[in-house]
Amino acid sequence: MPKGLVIVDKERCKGCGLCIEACPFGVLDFSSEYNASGYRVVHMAHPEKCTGCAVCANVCPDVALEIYREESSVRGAA
Amino acid sequence: MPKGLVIVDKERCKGCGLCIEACPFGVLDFSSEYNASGYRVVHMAHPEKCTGCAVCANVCPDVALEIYREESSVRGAA
Amino acid sequence: MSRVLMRGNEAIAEAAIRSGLKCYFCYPITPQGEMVEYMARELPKRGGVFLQAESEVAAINMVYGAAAAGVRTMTSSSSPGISLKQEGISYIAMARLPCVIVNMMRGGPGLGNIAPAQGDYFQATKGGGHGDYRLIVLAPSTVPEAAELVRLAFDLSDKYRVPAMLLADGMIGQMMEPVELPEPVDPDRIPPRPWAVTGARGRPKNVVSSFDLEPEGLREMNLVLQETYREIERNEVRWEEVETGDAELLLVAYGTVGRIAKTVVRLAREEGLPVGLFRPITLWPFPYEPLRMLAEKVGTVLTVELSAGQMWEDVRLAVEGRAETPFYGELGGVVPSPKRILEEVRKYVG
Amino acid sequence: MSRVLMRGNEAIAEAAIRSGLKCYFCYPITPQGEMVEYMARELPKRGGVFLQAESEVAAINMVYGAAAAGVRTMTSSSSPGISLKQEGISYIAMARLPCVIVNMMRGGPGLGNIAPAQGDYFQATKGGGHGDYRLIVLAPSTVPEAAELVRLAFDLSDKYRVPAMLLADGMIGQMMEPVELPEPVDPDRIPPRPWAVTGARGRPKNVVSSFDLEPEGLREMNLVLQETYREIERNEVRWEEVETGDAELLLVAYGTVGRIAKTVVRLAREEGLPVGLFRPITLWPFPYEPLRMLAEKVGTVLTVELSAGQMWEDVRLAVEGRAETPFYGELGGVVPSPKRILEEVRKYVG
Amino acid sequence: MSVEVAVPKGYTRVFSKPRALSDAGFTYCPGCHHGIITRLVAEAIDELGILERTVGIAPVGCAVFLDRFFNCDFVQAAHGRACAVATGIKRARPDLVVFTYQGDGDLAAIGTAETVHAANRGENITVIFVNNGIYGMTGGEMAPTTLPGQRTTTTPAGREPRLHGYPLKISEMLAQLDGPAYITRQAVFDHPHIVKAKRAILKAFRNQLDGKGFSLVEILSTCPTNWRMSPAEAGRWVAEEVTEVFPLGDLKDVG
Amino acid sequence: MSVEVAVPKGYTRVFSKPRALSDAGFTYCPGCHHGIITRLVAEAIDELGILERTVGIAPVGCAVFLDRFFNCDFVQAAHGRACAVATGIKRARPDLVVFTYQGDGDLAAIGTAETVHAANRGENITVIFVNNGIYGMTGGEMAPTTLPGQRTTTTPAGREPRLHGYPLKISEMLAQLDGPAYITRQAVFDHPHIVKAKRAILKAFRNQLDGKGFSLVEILSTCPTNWRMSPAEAGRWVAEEVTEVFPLGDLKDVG
Amino acid sequence: MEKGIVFAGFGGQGILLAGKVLARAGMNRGLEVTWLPSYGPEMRGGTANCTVVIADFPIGSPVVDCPDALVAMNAPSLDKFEERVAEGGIIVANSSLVKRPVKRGDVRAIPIPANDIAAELGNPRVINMVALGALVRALGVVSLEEIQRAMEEELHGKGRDKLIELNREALRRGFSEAEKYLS
Amino acid sequence: MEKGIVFAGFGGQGILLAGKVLARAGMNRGLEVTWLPSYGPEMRGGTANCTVVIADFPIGSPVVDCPDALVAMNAPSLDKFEERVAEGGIIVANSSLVKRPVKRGDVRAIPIPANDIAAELGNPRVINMVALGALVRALGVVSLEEIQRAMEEELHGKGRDKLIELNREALRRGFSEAEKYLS
Ligand SMILES: Cc1ncc(C[n+]2csc(CCOP(=O)(O)OP(=O)(O)O)c2C)c(N)n1
Ligand SMILES: Cc1ncc(C[n+]2csc(CCOP(=O)(O)OP(=O)(O)O)c2C)c(N)n1
Ligand code: SF4
Ligand code: SF4
Ligand code: SF4
Ligand code: SF4
Repeated sequence: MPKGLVIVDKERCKGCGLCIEACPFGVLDFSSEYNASGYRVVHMAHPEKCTGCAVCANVCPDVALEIYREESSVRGAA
Repeated sequence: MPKGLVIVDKERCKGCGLCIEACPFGVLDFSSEYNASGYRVVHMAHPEKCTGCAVCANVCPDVALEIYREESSVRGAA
Repeated sequence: MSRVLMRGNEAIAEAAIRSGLKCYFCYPITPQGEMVEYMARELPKRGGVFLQAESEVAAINMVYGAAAAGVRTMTSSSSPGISLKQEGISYIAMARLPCVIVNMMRGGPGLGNIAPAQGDYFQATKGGGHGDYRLIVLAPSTVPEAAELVRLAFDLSDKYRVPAMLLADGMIGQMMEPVELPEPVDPDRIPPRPWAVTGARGRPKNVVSSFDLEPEGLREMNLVLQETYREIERNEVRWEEVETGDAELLLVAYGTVGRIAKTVVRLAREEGLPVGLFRPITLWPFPYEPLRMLAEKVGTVLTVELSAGQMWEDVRLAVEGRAETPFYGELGGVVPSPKRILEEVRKYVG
Repeated sequence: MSRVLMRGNEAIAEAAIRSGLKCYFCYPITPQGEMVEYMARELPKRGGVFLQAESEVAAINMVYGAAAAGVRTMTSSSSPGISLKQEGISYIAMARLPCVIVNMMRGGPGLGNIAPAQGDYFQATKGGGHGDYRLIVLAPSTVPEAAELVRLAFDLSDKYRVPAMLLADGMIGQMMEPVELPEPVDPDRIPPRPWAVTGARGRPKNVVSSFDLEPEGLREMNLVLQETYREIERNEVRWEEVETGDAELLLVAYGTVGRIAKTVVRLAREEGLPVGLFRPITLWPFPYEPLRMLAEKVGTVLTVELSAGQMWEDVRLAVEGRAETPFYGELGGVVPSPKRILEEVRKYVG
Repeated sequence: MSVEVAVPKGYTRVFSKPRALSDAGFTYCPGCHHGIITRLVAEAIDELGILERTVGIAPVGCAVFLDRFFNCDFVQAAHGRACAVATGIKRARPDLVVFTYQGDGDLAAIGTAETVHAANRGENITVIFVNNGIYGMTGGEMAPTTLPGQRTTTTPAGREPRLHGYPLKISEMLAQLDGPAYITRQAVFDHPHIVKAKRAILKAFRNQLDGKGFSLVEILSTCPTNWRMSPAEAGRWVAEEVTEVFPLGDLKDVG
Repeated sequence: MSVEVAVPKGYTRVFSKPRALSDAGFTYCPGCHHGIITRLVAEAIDELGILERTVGIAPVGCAVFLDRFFNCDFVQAAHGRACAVATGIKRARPDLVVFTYQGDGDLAAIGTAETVHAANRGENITVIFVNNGIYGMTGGEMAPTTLPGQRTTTTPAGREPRLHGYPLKISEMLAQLDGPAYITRQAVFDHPHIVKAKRAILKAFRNQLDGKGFSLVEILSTCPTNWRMSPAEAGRWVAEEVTEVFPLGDLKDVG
Repeated sequence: MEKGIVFAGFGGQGILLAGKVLARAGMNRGLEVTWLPSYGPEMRGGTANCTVVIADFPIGSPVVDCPDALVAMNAPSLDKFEERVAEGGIIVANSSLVKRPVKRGDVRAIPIPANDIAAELGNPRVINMVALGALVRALGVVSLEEIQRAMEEELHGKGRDKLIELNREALRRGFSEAEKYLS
Repeated sequence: MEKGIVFAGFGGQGILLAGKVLARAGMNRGLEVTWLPSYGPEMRGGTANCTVVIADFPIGSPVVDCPDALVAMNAPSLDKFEERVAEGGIIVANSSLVKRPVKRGDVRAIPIPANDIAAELGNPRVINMVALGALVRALGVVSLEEIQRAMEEELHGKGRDKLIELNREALRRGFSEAEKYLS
C-alpha cells in the first residue's frame, strides 16, 4: 500500500504537465487518454513511488488532483 | 538719487501686500489709491531706502512691479 | 410642512438624504458644488457615507459597488463629468442596479463654461454609453420640484432596477426657492434587494454582472431590459400642461426653460395670444402620446431649448407631421428671457 | 489595382496609413485587436507613431494633442472603450480638431460580449458626450468599403474640422474579403492646418481650446459649429439604394445588416416580392431627404438593426408618417440570417 | 461536473478542491498560473471561514469568469475599476470581506488611478494582483509590466523602454504611500513559492479582518499562450527573468 | 493693458515682465502663488529662448486661463489629461518644447493614470505641478494633497486620513519609476525659495532640450482664498506646515 | 404683483446675503420668491451680484431683464445695470462709493451713504443691511419688521448671533434714510 | 453560384488557415469571397471554426445558416454542424479522429484520415491541407493547381517557405483521396 494516492479529475486536467515536472518522485506521467475537451490527461505512472506529499496538487493550475495519504503516515506526520 | 526704483503697474497690482512684507528695507506700503478693479495698490512709501534688489518684484504674484537700478550701482555690482 | 429657502443643489441633497440615501460618491465640479458640500456636511452626521472620489470614473464605479451591495446610492456631476461616467452607467444599466445620478448641465461641448444649458439631452435620454439601455430621466423646473423628483428618482429606480437621472441645469442648482422637503422615508418602505451581494449565507451566491459571452445569453439579458423599458413607458410618463385647452400654439420646453415658458404663456395670454405649454417631466420615457394628441389640435408646436435642438427630435417623433414644428434654441449658457421667447412665439400666432 | 485578401481590421489600418496617418493611439480591446497589431507592426516602419496608451481616456486625449499639433491622427476601440472616450470626443469636437475614431461595435450594454452589434448608433450619431456636437459617422458594410470610408473619414474630417467616426461592428473587423486599397495619399494634398500649435514663429500664437467662460462667447463658438454641421448636412449625405424603383417594402439597414439585407432583397425578388433596400452610408448626416422621398412611394419601411431600434428613430423622423415603419432588431450579438429577415419581410408584403 | 470521490479505504484526504470553489472548470489556458492563484485565494477563504461574508470582484481579463469559479457572492467590474467597486461595496457594508482579483492591464494600466487612490485611502480591502506581464485575454498585447525586450503583439520587435515605457513598478510605487498596510510581491512557479504566496494571501485577508486596511499581494504569473512558451518554460522564465526586474518580497508591512 | 514704461534717466531696468508673458492680467486671486509660478515658467522660456517653439498645456483649474497669459502656442486640456495631451503633441512633433502646468486635483487625482504613465514612459516633456493642497477653482474642496486635519468644504471637520485618504505623495511615487529624469519639490513662499524654484524649472526645461525625458517640478503653492488666510499667512503656512508633510528637495535626478 | 430686484457690488460687500434676507422676508409673508446668484468665473474675487424675484403667483423666470429695483453698492455696478432698470423703478446707490448721481430721470434714485452709516454704527460690514433697509422702504413689499426678522433668521445659529442687534439697527438706519427721498 | 463552407475543429488544427487558402483561391479566380472566423472567448484554446463564402456576385451575409460544405476536423465539430449542412452538400470528416460515420443520408460524406496521411507525410501539422485538398475536389469551384498556388501565396515570406512543398503534397493527397468517394 503506497503512502500516497493521486486521484485525477480527468475532465479538469488540461494536460499542461506541470504536475509531472513538479513531482519529486516521478510518480506522474501523461496517460494515453484524451478527455472530452481534447486534452491528454495525466495518471500515476508509478503509483508505488507516491508519498502523498501533494506537491503535484499544489502546482496544478486546474485543481485537478486530489491527494490521499495512507492513514498511519498521516498520524506519523502529525 | 536712490540706488533703486520700483514702478508699480497699478492695474496689475491686487494689493495682496506680499511685496511690502518681503522688502528687506521697508520701502513699500499701501497707497491710498484704488485701481479700476477695486484693489488698493502699493507705492514706494520710502523711496530713498530702495536698493533695487528686486526682492519685491520676485515675490509679486501679479508681475506688477518693474525694478530699476541706478546705473553706477549696476556696474559696481557687475 | 413649512417652507424653507434653499438652493437647488442643497434641496436635492437634503431630499436625497431624506429618501434614504446611504452612500454618496462624487468628484467636484461647478455648478453643483453646493450639493457636494452639503453632502459632506450632512450625510455622515445622518448615518451615511460621503466619499470624494479621485475622479468621476471612480465615483460612478463606487456607486456601482454600493448599489450592488444593496444600499440607496447616488452621484452627481455636471456635463464633462457625466461624459466620463458613460461606461459606468452602461454597466449599471445592464447589471440592473438602482441608483440616482444627478447632472447639473452646463455650457458645452468640451470644457465650455458653467452657465445653464441643456445640451446633454441626447446623452441622458438616448444613452451616452454603449449598448441598448435607458435611464429614467426626470427634469425638474423649480427647486421644489427638484426635491420632489429626487424622491421619485429613488423610488422608480428601485422599482424597476433601472438607474435614474435627475437632469437639471446650473440655474436650478444655484437658485434659491422656498421648498417643502419630503418626509424622511421609512426604511422599511425601501424595497428589499434579494439580488444584492451581502454574503452568500443561507442562500445561493448572488452575482452582479453585465457579461455574457454567448450571444443567446446576452440577448436574453437585453430582452429583459427591453421589457422593463416597455413597462416603464406604459406606467411612468409624466408631464405638465398649462393652458392647452384652446391653444393654437403649443410651447414645448423642459426644466429651466419650462418655467420661463410659463411666464411666456402668461404674457402671451395677456396679449390675447392662444398659447399653451407642454412641459415634459420625464424626458425618458418621453410623453409621446399626450403630445401627439395635443398636436392634433394645435397648428404649431414650438420647441424651446437651451440647445441646438435635441428634445426637438422627440417632439417631431411625437408630432409626426400633425403640426408645424418650429424650433428656437439658445446656446453656450445664454438663457432667453420670457420676452425673447415671446418674440419667437409671435412669429407663429397673432 | 490588384485585390488583396484582408481582414477588415487590417484593411482599415492599411487604408489609414495610406491616408497619411501619422499618429495612432490605442488601448487594446476585442474585436479590433488586429487593427492595433497591424498598426504596431506597420506604422513605425512607415514613418508614423504607434503608441499603446494606458487607457482609452488617455488615448483619445493623445489624439487631441496630436491633432492640435497638426497631424493626421486616429484611435480605435470597441463599445466600452468608446464610452470612455466621450469626454475627449466632446472636447475635440468643440476645439474643432480633425481626427478619425473607429468603433468596432460589440454586444452591450456593460461588458456585454465581443459579438457583432449595433447598439452604439445613438452614441455615435447623437453625441454620447455632453453638449451640442456631431461626429461625421460613416458605416461600411464590407471590408473594401471600410477601406474606402477610412480615406473619406480623414478627408471630410480635415475639410470641416469635425471629428469623423467609422462605425462598424465586430463582423466587419474580423472577416476577410478582397480589397482594393486606396493609393497612398500625396502629402501635399492633405489640407494645411494654420490653426495648429507648431510654435508661434512669425505668426500670432495659436490656441486650441473648447473654453469660454462668457455665455456670449461660447454661444458664438457653438454657432460656428452648428453652421458647419448644416453645411455637412447639405453636402455630405451618402447612401446606397438597391432595387428601390418599384419596391413596395423598403428595407433600411446599415453596416453588416446592410449587406445581409442585399441577400434578402435578392431572395425576395426571386420569390417575386417587391422589396428594395435603402442603406445609409453616412449615419450622420443621416439621409433624411432621400429616404423621405422613397417613403412617399412605398407602403412599408422596415428597419432592421442589431439593436433595439436606434436608427429606427431617424427612419421615423424621415418618414414622418408617410409609410408604415415596422422594426426588426436582434440583440446581444445575435446576427440574423437572410432567411430570418425574409420571414420578417413576408409579414408585410406578398 | 466533478463527482465526489469516495475516500479510498485506509487513506485520508490531504488535498482537495477548496470549499470556496464551485465545480465549474477553470477557463484559463493549460498550465496558466492564474489557476494556482485562484485556488490559493479560495483556500484562504476556506481557512478563515469567511465564505459566507465574502464578496469578490472579478476584473476584465482572463479572470472575468471568476464568479463562476467561486461559491461566494461576486461582482464583475468594468476594466480597471475593481478597486473603486470594492470601495463602494466596503463602504456600504463594512462587515463584508471584499477582495479584488486583477491582471496587470486592469490594475496597473487603465486602473492606475483607482488602484493608487484606494491604496492611499487605506481602503480596508484585499487586492490580488496577477502580474503576467501581458494582456492575456485580448491576445497578447504589451502590459505596463512587460519586460524590456519582450515581444508582444504591440511590441513586435520587443519592448523598447524609451518608446513604450519601462516595466511599471506599481507595487514599489504604492509602497511609498501612507495608506497601505501590506504590499508584497510573490510568485507561484514552484511549490515553495506557492506555499509562501499562500501565506501572503492569508495575511492580506487577515489584515482586512483586523481592520488594518489596504493589502495587496502581487503575484508573478505566466501566460504560456501569449508568451508562446510551454507551461514549464513559462514558469522558468518567471523564476529567471521576471524576478530580476520584479524582485520578490515584502515592499511594505505595517505588521 | 500695461504701457511700456520709459526707462528713467540714469537707471537700468533690472526686473520686468518676461517677454513670454502677454499683457493680460492674471486671473488668480490676490496673493496667490500661482502668479509667481506662472511668471517663473515665463522667465525660463525667455532665458532659454524657446518661446517660438514652445507649446503649453493649460489644465482645468485656476490656471485654465494660462493661454491668455502666455505668448506661445497653447492647448487647453481636459481635466487631468494634460500629460496625455502633451504626449500626443510631443510624439507628433518632437521638435516642439512641450510643458504642462497642472494643479494637484488635475495631476494627482483625476489625472493620476496619465501622470504616472507619461512619467513611466519617460515622455520628453516638462511638467509644472502646482500643489496648493486644495481644489481652488471649484471653491475649496479637498485635494489629494490636503493635509491631515485641514478643513475644506468636503472635509468640514478636517481631513481624516483613515476616511478621506492620506496626503498623496505623488512625487515620491513617481520617483520610484525608471522613466523620469528629474523629480523635485520646490516652494515659492519667499525670495530664496523662489530663486531655487526658478533654477529647478530651468533645469526641467533644459532636460527636455537635452532629450533626457520626463521632468516634473512640484511647487508648493498657496490658495489664500480657499484656505481662508491672508496671503502672508498662507505663505507662512506653507513654510511651516506644508513642508513638514511634503519636504522640499530633489526626489530623483538622473543628472 | 411681481418685483425683480438686482443687488450688485464687489465680492465681500455682502450682496448675496442682502438678497437672501429679502427673499426670506418675502417667503415668510407667503409670497413666491426666487434668489439667483450671478455666475462669475469659478474662482473668487471680483464683482458679485444676485437677483431676487418676489411675486404673488408662481415665478417663471428667476432672471430679470429689466429689474424693478437696483441696489448698486459701487460705481461699476451702477454703470452696468442703470440702463436696464424698469421705468418708474428704484435705484438705491451706495453714495459712499458711487460718486456720480443716477443719470436716469425716469426712476426713483435713492443715494445712501452706506459705508459712512456703517462706520457710524461701528462695523463696516453692515453696509449691505443699510442698503437693504433703504430698498425695503422704497419697495414697500415687506415691512421693516419683516426684513429684520428675516435677517435674524438668516444669521441665527451661524455664529453670528451677536451681530443681530447691529444689523437690526443698520436696516433701520437705511430704512429711515430712504424716507428723505420718498416723501 | 454561391457556396458556403464551414471549417471546424480544435484550436491548433489549422482550421483558420485552411479557410483562408480556399478564400484566396476563390479570389484569385476572380470570384467574390468572404472568410469569417468564429468568435470564441477572448482567450485561446478550445474549439475554432471559420466560414468561407465563394460566389460569382457580391456576397451578402458572410454567415451561413446551411453550409454547402463542412470540413469537420474532430468529433465535436461533426456533432455540432452535421445537421446544418444543406441537402446535397458535402461533409469532409477527419476520419482519423472522427470515429463515427456521417449520419445524414442526403449529403456526400467524404471520410479522410487526415492525421494518418499527415503522419505518413512526416508532419502532423499538414492535416488541414489534406482535408482542404479533399474538400476542393468535392467542391469543384477551384482546381488543385489553384488551391496549391493560393497556399503558396499564403505561406510565402512568412518564414514558412520550406513547408510549401510538403503542403502541396498534402493538398494533392487529400484531393486524390477524395476521388474514391466521388467517382
Ligand atoms: C474599457 C475596456 N477596455 C478594454 C477592454 C478589453 N480588455 C479585455 S481584458 C483586457 C486586458 C487583460 O489584461 P490583464 O488585465 O493583464 O489580465 P489578463 O487577461 O492578462 O489576466 C482588455 C484590455 C475592455 N473590456 N474594456
Ligand atoms: C471632468 C471634470 N471634472 C471636474 C471639473 C471641475 N473642476 C474644475 S477645476 C477643478 C480642480 C481644480 O483643482 P486643482 O487641479 O488642484 O487646481 P487649482 O484650481 O487648485 O489650481 C475641478 C475639479 C471639470 N472641469 N472637469
Ligand atoms: S498540473 Fe493539473 S492540469 Fe496540468 S497536467 Fe497535471 S493534473 Fe493536469
Ligand atoms: S506683491 Fe504685487 S500684487 Fe501684491 S501688493 Fe505688491 S505689487 Fe501688488
Ligand atoms: S491567455 Fe494567458 S493569462 Fe489568460 S488564461 Fe491563457 S495563459 Fe492564462
Ligand atoms: S482660488 Fe486659490 S489657487 Fe485659485 S487663484 Fe484663487 S487663491 Fe489661487
